[in-house]
Amino acid sequence: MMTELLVEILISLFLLAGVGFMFVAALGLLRMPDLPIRLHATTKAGALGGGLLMIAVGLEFFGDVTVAAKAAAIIVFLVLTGPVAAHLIGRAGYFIGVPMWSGTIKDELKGRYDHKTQTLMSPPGLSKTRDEQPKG
Amino acid sequence: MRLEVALPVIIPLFFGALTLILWRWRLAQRVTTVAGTGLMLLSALWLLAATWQDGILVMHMGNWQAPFGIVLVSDLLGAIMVVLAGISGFATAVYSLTSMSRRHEAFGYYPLLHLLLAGVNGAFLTGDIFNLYVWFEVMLVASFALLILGGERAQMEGAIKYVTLNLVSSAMLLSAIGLLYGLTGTLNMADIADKLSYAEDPGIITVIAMLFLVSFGIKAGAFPFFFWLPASYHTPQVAVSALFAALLTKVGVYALFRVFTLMFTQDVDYTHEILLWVAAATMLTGVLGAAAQYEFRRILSFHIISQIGYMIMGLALFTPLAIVGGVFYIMHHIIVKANLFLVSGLVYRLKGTYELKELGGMYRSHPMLAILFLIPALSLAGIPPLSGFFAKFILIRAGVEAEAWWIVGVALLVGLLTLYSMIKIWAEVFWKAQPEEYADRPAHGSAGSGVLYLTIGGMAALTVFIGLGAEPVYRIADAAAHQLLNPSLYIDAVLGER
Amino acid sequence: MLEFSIFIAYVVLGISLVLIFFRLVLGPSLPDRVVALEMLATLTVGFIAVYTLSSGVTAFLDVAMVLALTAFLAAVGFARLIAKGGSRDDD
Amino acid sequence: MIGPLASNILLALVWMGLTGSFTGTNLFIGLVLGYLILASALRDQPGFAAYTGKIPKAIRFIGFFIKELILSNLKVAYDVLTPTYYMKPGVIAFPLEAKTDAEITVVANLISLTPGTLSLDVSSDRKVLYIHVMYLENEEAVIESIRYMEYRALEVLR
Amino acid sequence: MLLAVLSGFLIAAVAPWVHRGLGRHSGWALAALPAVLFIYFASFLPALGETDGGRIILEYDWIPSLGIQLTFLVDGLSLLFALLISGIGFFVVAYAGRYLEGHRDLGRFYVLILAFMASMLGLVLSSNLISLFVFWELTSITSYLLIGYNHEDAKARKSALQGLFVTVAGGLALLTGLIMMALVGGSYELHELLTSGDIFREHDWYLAILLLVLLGCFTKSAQYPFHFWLPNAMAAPTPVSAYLHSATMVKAGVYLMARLNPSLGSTEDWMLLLGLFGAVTMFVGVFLSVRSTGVKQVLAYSTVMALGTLTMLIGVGTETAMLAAMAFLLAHSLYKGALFLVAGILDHEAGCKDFLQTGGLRRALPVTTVFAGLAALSLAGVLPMFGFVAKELLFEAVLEAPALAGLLSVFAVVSAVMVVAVAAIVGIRPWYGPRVDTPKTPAHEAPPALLAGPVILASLGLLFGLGAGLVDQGLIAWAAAAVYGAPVSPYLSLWHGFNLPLLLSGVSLALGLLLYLNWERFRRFTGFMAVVDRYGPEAAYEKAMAGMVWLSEWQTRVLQNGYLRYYLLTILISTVGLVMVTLFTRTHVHIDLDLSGILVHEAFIVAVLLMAALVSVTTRSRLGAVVSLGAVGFCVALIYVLFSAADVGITQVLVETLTVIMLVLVLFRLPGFLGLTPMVLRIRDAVIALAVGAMMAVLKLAASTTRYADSISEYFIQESQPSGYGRNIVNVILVDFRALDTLGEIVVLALAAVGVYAMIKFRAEDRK
Amino acid sequence: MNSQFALQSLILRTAAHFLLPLLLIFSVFLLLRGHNEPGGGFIAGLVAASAVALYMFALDIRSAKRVLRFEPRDLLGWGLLFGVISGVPAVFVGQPFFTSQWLELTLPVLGELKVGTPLLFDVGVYLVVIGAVLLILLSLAEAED
Amino acid sequence: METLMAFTVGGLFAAAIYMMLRRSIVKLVIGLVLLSNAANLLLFTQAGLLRGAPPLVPEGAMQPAGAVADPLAQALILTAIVIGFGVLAFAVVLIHRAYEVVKADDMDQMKDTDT
Ligand code: NA
Ligand code: NA
Repeated sequence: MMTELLVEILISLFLLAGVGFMFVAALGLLRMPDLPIRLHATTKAGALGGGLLMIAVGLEFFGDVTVAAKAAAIIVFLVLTGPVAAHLIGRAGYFIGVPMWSGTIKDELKGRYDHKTQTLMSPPGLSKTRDEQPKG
Repeated sequence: MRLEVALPVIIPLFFGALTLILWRWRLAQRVTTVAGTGLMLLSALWLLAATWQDGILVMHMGNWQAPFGIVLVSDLLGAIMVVLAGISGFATAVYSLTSMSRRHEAFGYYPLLHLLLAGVNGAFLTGDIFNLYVWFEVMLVASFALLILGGERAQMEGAIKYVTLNLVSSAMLLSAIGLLYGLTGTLNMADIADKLSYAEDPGIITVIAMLFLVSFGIKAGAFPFFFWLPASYHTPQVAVSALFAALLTKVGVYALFRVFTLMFTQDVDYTHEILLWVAAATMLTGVLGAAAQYEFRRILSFHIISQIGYMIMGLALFTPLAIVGGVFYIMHHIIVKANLFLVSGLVYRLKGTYELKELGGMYRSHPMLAILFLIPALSLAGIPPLSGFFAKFILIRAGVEAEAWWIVGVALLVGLLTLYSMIKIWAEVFWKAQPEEYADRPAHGSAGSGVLYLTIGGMAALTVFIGLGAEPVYRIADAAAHQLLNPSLYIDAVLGER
Repeated sequence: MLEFSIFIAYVVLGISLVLIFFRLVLGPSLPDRVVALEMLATLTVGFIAVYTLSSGVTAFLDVAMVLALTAFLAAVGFARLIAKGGSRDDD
Repeated sequence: MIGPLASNILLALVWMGLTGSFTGTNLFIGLVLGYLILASALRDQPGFAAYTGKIPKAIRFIGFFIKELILSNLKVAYDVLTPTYYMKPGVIAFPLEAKTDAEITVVANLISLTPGTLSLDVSSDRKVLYIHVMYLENEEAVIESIRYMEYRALEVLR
Repeated sequence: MLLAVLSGFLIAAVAPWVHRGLGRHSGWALAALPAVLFIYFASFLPALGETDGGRIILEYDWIPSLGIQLTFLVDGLSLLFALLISGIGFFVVAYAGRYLEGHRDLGRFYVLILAFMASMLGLVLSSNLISLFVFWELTSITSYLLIGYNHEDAKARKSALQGLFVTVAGGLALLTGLIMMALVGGSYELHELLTSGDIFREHDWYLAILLLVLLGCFTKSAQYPFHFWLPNAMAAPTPVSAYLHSATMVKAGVYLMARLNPSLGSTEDWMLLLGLFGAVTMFVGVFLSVRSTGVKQVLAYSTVMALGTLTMLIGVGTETAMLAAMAFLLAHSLYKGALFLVAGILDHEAGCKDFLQTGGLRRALPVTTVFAGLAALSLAGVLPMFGFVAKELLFEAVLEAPALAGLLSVFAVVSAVMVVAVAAIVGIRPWYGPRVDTPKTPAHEAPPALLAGPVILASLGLLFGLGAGLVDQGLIAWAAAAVYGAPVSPYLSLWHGFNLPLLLSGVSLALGLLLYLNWERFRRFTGFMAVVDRYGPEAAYEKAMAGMVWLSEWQTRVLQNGYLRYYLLTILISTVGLVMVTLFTRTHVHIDLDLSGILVHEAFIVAVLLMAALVSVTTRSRLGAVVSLGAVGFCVALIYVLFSAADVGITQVLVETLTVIMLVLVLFRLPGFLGLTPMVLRIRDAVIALAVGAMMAVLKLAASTTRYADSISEYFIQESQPSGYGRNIVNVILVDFRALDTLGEIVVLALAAVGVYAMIKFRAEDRK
Repeated sequence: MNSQFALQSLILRTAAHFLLPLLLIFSVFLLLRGHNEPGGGFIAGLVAASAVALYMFALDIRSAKRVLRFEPRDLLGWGLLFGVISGVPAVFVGQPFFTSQWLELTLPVLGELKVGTPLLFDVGVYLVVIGAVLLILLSLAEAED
Repeated sequence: METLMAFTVGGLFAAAIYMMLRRSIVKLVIGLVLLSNAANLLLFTQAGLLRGAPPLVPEGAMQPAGAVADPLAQALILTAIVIGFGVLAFAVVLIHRAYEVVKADDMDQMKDTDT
């Protein structure tokens, strides 16, 4: 009885935390001032929110390995695909010159894309220094 | 278990798959196509014979009892339609042997042909309303693809209209099926009919019947839903045009016959009155549309519409004789219209154009072709003793018996105007001298015309036969109508005696 | 307890849905909308999770699984479109 | 790394066959058992040792990663939920330690998943990762923390 | 009998080969067929004599289920016609072989003329109304092809169409009339219907039947106001004119009226309609004939006159009238056949087509002159020709007519006057007087093949006149009896003593000659007719045809206008109209707006779904619209999931993603949205769209309140595992219970893919 | 190295190398268990097609085609053939078309297994879906190249 | 819920129809997508709505424990979705090709074939 309640509370916590992060992601998506910052919000909070919710599901069906495996798989899939999508979208924003927020303090990527060949140059200073750095 | 019920569907499906696999081997595709359509025709004849002998035949697909599984049902109307599909399919296949361009052959003409036939036969034989929708879609998408084969501008323009309006029709059909399923909880048409016959307060059924009317009306090319047809039917290769003209709209007509004899007979005074108005308007607008045209295939396309009107007239009058007339009309029209398109194709092949104003002198140069045009053309116009005369005669007699004077008047007037159009073609293409300025238009060659003549001649012979030998044809149509007007025969055959 | 949490979760997800929708409408750029679509997919996963909890039926997790694995393909498609310069005349 | 993993899976399958139960639970048990067997019985074999040694490292890394994830998520959440923006975003070029495609991708994705940083793209010469950073008050510190993350990740991968 | 009727078709089918084989003798060879037929039909005479004008019926099966049989009825009327058809046919075929010698289409001509003859025989011999109609229409078609024989001439084509259109239009009315007759009389068989006249006359449908049948007969027999096609039909070669417009086709209408007289006649309606139309036609015909100058026109209009006369006589309906009609029919066939053939000789030998270009040909064509004169005398009704006998009877009949006697008599006399003038024009003008330069100078008299017809037909006119009794007891009387419906006492003779008809004959002869002498003046005096022509029946026909084409073009412009959205609008408005009217008039469903039981997140999802749909519709960014569609798709997927459809949800998600990818791949090349439509139209479209949406919503709600039976899906739920060995019921349905659906569905997918592939590869090929 | 079509992204390319087998194994999983759990030939086919589509975007068309090994067009034909043929065996035992025929196999490792024509049918569906979707996508992609 | 779904279906139909009535061929595609969704949803909701009861038989059982959602309707929608997808693919490419041939995104320039 007591454990049941505890489990229920635990699940509720994960559940609410999960939707909370989802909400943060959604709100961030709406509120944040430019594309990359919105991507920040959705990539992380989305993955975390989804993960927490899946943990809640796993707990609810504790002992059912199939469910656990599914929940784990979902987390893995989210974690695998989210950043790739974010990378593609963020990059796409650069391609078409989506303006950055006025508070942005630095942009080392600006002007490094060659649109025709779709190549991206490294900054002139950095590529040299890299070889000198120790590996490890 | 009656194998023959499913064969007309299974055979073209099989050959469709086979020709897809044989994509790279043109010769193999051609051989299998003629073999496949020939086999299909044979299976269709077998089915008709069996249905004639043993009454309505049913195959419970997957051995699941009706109304749970899907049934294929062959009543006489269905069997007749399948035979007609077999004839037009086979004729088209043979005609295609010499007329189809390599470009078409290389991009799936043969698989498309088989699968189109599979869709058509499926629609004719299925006893399940949702399955009917599926076959309709098979047929439609196959026709979409056949329509654009060639990639010309006119084809694209026509296809957009064809596709859009037919998709609207499909969406309506799907919605109507959804509503009907919600009401009756079943999809088997016999079961639906059975349940509706006990239904209290069937008013809502009539409303849903209207959706079916519109949906099938679009597919049949009835007024005021026919616009896609004249926009597109004259654009593909002529063998394709012929097949479309012969079969596709008739599937819509068939569906109207099926649902408005089997399921929607609660409020006949209302529904069939509407059908009658639709029939009249369809006849008139179709035939008038043709009178303004000066392009061979466009004239023919508009006439499809007006002829659809006659078929619907038969259904709408809803007397035994009228239904016979409708069925007879379908039989006659499929043969005749396919043949006219094939003739137009041969004319094109010889003269390089479909424009009446640029054509001429063919009575002099190709007297055989002239006769082979005149037979179906006069038949279409209802000149005795060709098939079209008896079709019209039965309908008019039915109209007179029902004292539906105005529709009789319309039917007669439309017959006259049909003659006008056919005579126009005759006078312009065959009688008139070849206009000098178009005399040097490059012909598309006459090599292999023998096969084409053979096809056209065979179809013309059928037309003459349906006329001169109208007795057996009439008797089949009569028996088909008897089954249609006694839905309990169908219901009992599908669901068993209850 | 859990039921109430689920109720709250549904409400929060519902509100989140609306927020995402606003970004989708507001844009202003195509990538912004695509982010919103991505987020919508993730949110759908969230919905399914909560729904699994509330219904006790685990079969719906399969939907979430497929969604999590394939939804980003839409973003890939859009990204490619943009990379090929397909959206400059848009938005 | 593939060989030992395959062995592990094979062991799990054999376990399932032996027990005659093909449920997910049993597979999981089989996998754990297989791992334990491999880790103890073949600990001297170089290939297997690396494999069995990786697992604890990976688990540790995941723990570390989850901690990072949660902590910095809270930071973003705070910024999102409060009316004023505290962030100072910018894009930096991060010289990559990772060499192979797989390493670069994993690193880039991990960077994306940890809040405050988002991998935008890799230069065509694969030497530089462009990262969008939300709190770029101290660029050195940011680069340092990213490098630490990269180090931990490569440790598991190599 | 069947063979006799159909032999024409059979021989027609091989005629081109006969022609090719026999060359210039083909005419005589093929003429053997009508000759044989003539003998065959003549052989019925004794049999008919034995039954004293009774009838012989021969029946062959055709379409018994429909009551359509090949039943042949041989009595005086049909035999008279059959003999005329085959007899004159003999001369015409022989004549044509010579007249059209060397013509490239002579072979086809034989086909048509023989087929025509067979159709005509079938028409007059058929007892079954429908087979009669079949042959009736066949004569229309074959005559169409014959009139348009010189088909490269636009005028010939036009005339042919005119003839066809008018006669077929009438034919359709006739068909309806015949069907109604059959329904009233309970049979399609004439020999059964002819005895049941009272049933028809008392039936409600009588007038309708009468009008429909007469419409058919009047058009075919060129009664006013449908007479105009006949002179135009002179575009045909002369043998055709001789045959069609003397003995056969145009008389089909007369035949049918005569045939149906026992059933439909003897009523006031009948008498008035036939009497008046006949009289007017008679007058108009002869009037126009006198006014014409073209050789064939003059003859053609005089045929119109003769047809009017016959109609009038059948309308009068007395015993005398019937006798007169039959006599006149025979007389007319003989002299008109002869005259047309003479006209052909004029054309063939001298190149004359117009009486104004003729004169003084008697030396060049002496034999022709004699027999043309003989035929003209019969036409004028001069003693002792058979035409005189007929005319006397005609006067007698109209004078004794039970109704309208005075009016008809006046018409008859005035017409007779003008006929005399016509006869003079034909019989005198070309032959006598000063020699006029003709396009061709005749080198010699016409050859025997051409002369045979005129000589024998004209001679027969004289022979029958001198020995009126030759035909009196037999054929004419039997024919008249068949028409009258009772035995007729024959009293044909050349001399009936001095009486009123004779007086009228004399007067008309004198006045007619006077008219001939003032021919030029008469034509000038009646020049106003040109104005009348502009508003006459022919002009009306032309206007109607033009109007039909105009209407057709207008309709196409309006309906088939090329704008997809108007097509859609038409369809949708019709649908909404049909559904809503039906809903409100045929049902009494109440729609109940129950908003309870909605969970809050579901409301959110639905709201976003609808808003996303709205955005996809209103956004100016096409890619924004695609993204919104994606959102719609996810929301729909969520609805599926929330209401327990896992497989559907997965499918929806996958399909949505692939759709977006596909759209993205394609939209790449398409332009952005354009704001092409003005606001007003957008509002209109929005209203229509909302109406459709509302219709679907209302339908759904209305249908939700009713459920007639439980769903069959319970069966699937129960049987999925036990019989289908699967726990995912949806999948078991898909691959087992309803595998056929799924098979169709993958076929659709395969087809779509092939279509896409073809479209794209075509373009690739085109680019190369 | 890359065709014009693909996205030039190292991250995506690498991810695709990893995701492709994942998606494919997932698709086979969905296919095989579809009779008992959500899944089935259609869904599985879509997932497999997505996998190849991903490859197409990430690498290039040629690699995507190499993954597939067969022409998508041939997959259509064979898939349809499977679909049709799976309905035929019933006829030989005197049952209507598409009556499912089941075979109970006892395999050494997997134990008792019910194999039936519905599975063959589902495989047909699977092949057709893969073939159709990829025929469409690859043609579209090639058209751009 | 039935009422709400009725509005949803109606709204989707309205949106679809509005889009199909536009001159731009691109909008036509969007209309088609919406139309197919609308029809599917109608079919789905018409069979009755049940939460949290997928038509699955639990492992080891012969029948589901309680009431489950209508599996037939779901199978039908699956079929309809797939068909809709195929048709849509065709339509999209068709419109693409039409645009290439006509060189305009305007249906009004595609009316030469009719008359
Ligand atoms: Na299905
Ligand atoms: Na399916």
